Amino acid sequence: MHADGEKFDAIVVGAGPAGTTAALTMAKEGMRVALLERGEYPGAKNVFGGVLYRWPLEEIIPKFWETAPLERQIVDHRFMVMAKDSGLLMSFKVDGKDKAPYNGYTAIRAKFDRWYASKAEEAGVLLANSVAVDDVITENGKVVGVRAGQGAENELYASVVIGADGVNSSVAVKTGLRNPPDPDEVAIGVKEVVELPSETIEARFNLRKGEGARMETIGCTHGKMGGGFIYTNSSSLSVGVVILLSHLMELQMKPYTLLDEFKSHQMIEPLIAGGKAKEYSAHLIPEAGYSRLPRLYGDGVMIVGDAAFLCSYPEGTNLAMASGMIAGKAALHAKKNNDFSANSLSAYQKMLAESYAMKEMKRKSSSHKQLIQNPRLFGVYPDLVGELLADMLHINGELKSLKHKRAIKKFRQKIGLLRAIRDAYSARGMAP
Amino acid sequence: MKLEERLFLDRFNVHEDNHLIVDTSKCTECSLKPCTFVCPVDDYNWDGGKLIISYEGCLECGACEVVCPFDKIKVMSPPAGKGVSFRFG
Amino acid sequence: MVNIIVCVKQVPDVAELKIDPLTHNVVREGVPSIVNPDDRIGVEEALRIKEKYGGRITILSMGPPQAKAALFECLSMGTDDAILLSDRTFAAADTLATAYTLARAIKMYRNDFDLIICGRRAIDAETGQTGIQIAEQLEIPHLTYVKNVQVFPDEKKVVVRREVEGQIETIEAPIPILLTVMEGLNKPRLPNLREIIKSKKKEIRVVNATELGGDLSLYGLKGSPTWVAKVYPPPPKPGGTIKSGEPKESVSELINILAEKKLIVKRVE
Amino acid sequence: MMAQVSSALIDIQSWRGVFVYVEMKDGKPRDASLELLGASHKLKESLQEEITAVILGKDVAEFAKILASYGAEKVIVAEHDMLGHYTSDAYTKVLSKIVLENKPSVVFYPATPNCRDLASKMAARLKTGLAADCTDLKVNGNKQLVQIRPDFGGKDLSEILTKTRPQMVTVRPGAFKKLQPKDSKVRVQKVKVDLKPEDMRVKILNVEKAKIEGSDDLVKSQIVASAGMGFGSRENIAIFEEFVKAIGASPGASRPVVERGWIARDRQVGQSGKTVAPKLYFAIGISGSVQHRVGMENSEFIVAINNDPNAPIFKFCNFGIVGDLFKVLPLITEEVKKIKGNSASS
Repeated sequence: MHADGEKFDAIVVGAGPAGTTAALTMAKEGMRVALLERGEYPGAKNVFGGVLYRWPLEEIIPKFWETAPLERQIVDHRFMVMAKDSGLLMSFKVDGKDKAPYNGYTAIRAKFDRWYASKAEEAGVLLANSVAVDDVITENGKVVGVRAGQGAENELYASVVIGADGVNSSVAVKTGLRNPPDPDEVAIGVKEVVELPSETIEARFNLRKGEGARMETIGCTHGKMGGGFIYTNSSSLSVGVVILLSHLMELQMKPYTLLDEFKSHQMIEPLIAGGKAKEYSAHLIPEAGYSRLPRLYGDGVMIVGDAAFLCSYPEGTNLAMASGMIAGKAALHAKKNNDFSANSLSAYQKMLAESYAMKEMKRKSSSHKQLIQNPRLFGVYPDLVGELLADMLHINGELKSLKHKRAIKKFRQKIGLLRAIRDAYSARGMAP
Repeated sequence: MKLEERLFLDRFNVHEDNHLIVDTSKCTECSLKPCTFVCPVDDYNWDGGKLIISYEGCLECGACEVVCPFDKIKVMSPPAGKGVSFRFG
Repeated sequence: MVNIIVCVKQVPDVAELKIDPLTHNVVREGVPSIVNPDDRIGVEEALRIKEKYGGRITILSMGPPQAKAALFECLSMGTDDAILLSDRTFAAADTLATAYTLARAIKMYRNDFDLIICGRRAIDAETGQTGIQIAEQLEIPHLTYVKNVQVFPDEKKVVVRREVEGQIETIEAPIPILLTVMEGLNKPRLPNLREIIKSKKKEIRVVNATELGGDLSLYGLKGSPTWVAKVYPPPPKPGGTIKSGEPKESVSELINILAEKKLIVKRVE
Repeated sequence: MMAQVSSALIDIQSWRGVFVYVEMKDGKPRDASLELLGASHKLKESLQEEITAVILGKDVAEFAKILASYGAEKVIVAEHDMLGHYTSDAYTKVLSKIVLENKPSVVFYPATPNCRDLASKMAARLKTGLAADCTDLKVNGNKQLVQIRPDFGGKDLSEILTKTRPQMVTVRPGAFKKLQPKDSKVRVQKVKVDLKPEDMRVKILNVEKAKIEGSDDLVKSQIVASAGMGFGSRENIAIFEEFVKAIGASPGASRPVVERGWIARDRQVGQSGKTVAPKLYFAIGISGSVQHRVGMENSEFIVAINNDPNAPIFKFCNFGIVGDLFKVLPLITEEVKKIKGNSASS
């Protein structure tokens, strides 16, 4: 079958955080691993708007913060409720200590992923860029390799294939582990990287040198599920908007129109003013949640990270890395027993279920469905908050006590107390 | 900012073959035509009863494939590292 | 058997270079590096010749250690080995010093070559001189602007079609020879997965100035008869004439300008 | 391998005079060479050196007079049957001998394909510097030639100095103007050419006119005209085609036009399409987005027609007409046909 083709212990498809972690975990213990990346370099096809947490990367590369290309340590967590012409900003500052390690960092994917993959190479992983895997090779129902184009010269064989090929994963779909996503299972994020001097960023976000802020916003998606974000990098801001695809279809709007609206809002515009756009990107984000997680393994195959829909706001990267690490461990175990059957690899899903990452995901997304179906959270509440506060803060000779009464009345009309309590409960999944 | 200015920010190593595989046989039956508005770079345009597809500025997000009500869009990976390359990402 | 050396250069992707609007300087930071496009055509042509007649293809380059990436890319297309001449002493070389360095390496490490293939020009400096000057250093003939190559290994000759200003010359030349190739000769292949994996195990031989030996004063800036005294942004183009009145008048003014500039001339039948 | 000559060994003072290499094209000295005689005169004030035209070929002595009329103070003629068609071997052998005997401080070549070939080989043989494709020339206080050339496709200019002699330069055609020709006395020196068949290592078997294939004409043409979305529909492209035919341009198009299938994909000009730099470029109904701009901004003369006065194309064109292209373009077509003697309208 593959006389002249070389056989690896494992092929990992995709050199993002999940794939590189899996490859690194296996190679460290002596497995022969090929890591295939479709971009020109790891990170070339990736888009990030989030925080890279210390856990679990620290477990894989101790003291990674000393060498990894990181942007800013996150000390300021901001949450904003936005209405058309008002905004309420909450800022919580913590962890502003003087010394590393910090709990979380911003990172630029193209730099970080490249560095991370180079660590895997140092551990003996064979990294091949510019390889677009579009299919798996199966024999008697067992996955034995991958295909990256036509002909035998584009086939590669291994005992196990780990699909870390992102939300549009071919490995997951071609092995039948899951279907391509439905519009209510993925959100689209559109993002701009806006360049600003680091001092300007620090001044505008009330930060000390090197410190960073993250800001999440609701109320900028026309009442649909989604939100806006800003993450501070060293000398740029990642500014973007995310919206559930099925909701974008209902709005019949272009995603970049939402981004334009967000950027021109009075709460955002001064933060990015004078900045120079450096990049425009878009990506899908799994929003299927815990209840719709696919089976994560089969005969000779496992799927990790976004490919497995393992993503849960705002922890995408650490969930990806955790799944990669655990899949890697399952593969090591399988290698030891020389058994790469589904039964053997099921250890991956079991171990993952016991992990912090998965338990967190379960907690957050149990309310996912309610969130999707609740238009109030992303539209009515933000608008109401804006309206009430505006009324309250507008001094026009009217007594505050009258305003209070009117506010309560409005709140009752528009939402009602019971519903508000229920909404608050369902929104707990939004809590970071 | 205009879309074309946005696209100019990105690095594209355009492959000569279209990686957006679209079967347009159902387009006339499709009333919503979600591909024409969810695409973040306007790669799909309905023009005089015909779907015009460009692929040079594709950000490879895959939204078009997900939203097509008739499952007639397949986004392939441009081969050999071609297509978009994010320098920030 | 045909032994081929392909000289390649790692260049910034010129299409990605942007001008800083304040300083008007070219911004090189963050610009990706690529294999010079004409050189890639040279690699493809070498592979096609090897597929027909067998032999060995060596990729030769001079550049910083990062240029290894370009050499790996050439190896993943299916070439056999690669040599990178890398040393601070080689830096800031003009075409003559570059040609001297490459020619010396060829003499030292691959003197059994039949063909040397170079791209017509690199997209960064666009001089198109280095290949020719390597041939002169090695005292072998060269042909530029090559659009088609036929090799006759047994007769130790090549028949080459060379395209210059709308003319095609068919030329017979002896082996060994240096050819500079250009767009239109072939379409470079995409590396396949198996060759990519194989290339990862091939060694790139990195040679420094001491190892290459010879007179160190002939390398790099020291060995270069030319030097760049100054680099600056081009002056802004003067604004053009914009006409918004009666179309007839605008058109006749345009026609006058074009006729004056001899951009439209009376056709001679 | 020949050893390099260290620059310190060159006695710069002993190299005097400006040589202009004259390339033959279509049986006469090429304009680009005459332009270099013009350039030499411009530099004469600061250089104070004699201007010599050097012409190689089969029967070329008769052109000495013409060269004199365009500014050559002396003409060196080398005639030989084996110089009938350009080959690096024969031309380098003859020219390097002439240069070494006369020791000029400067040798100019037009930056045409064969001259770039010849100049590169000459520089390697004489172990001297060569600045390629210069667009401007100056002389500094030390009477050194300052050779100005574009880098990175024109995004930068650099000034090159040469330590060795002669200072060799290829100069882009069109960078300088020819002088007004006037009858002048000239010294003609005929050199004896010593060429043997074994000097020619390559053998020219055949020379023919190249066929232009596919959209090759686009990058080679002197005139390119591109259509943009301003045409509004496929049907309206007809008036574009008529214009293109009349003026003898290669047709190009902006990306959206190509996407809509109005004009073939291989005719797209700009990023992800072709890069052109003709003498004359028409952007018709094209707004001038950055993507289009990178594909044509190095054209020598850019004409833009657009109904939107704020279109970016008007910021970098040489001649812009703000107006309805359906009115403007047929007028241009008509005028062009008049000039060209109606021959294109049949």
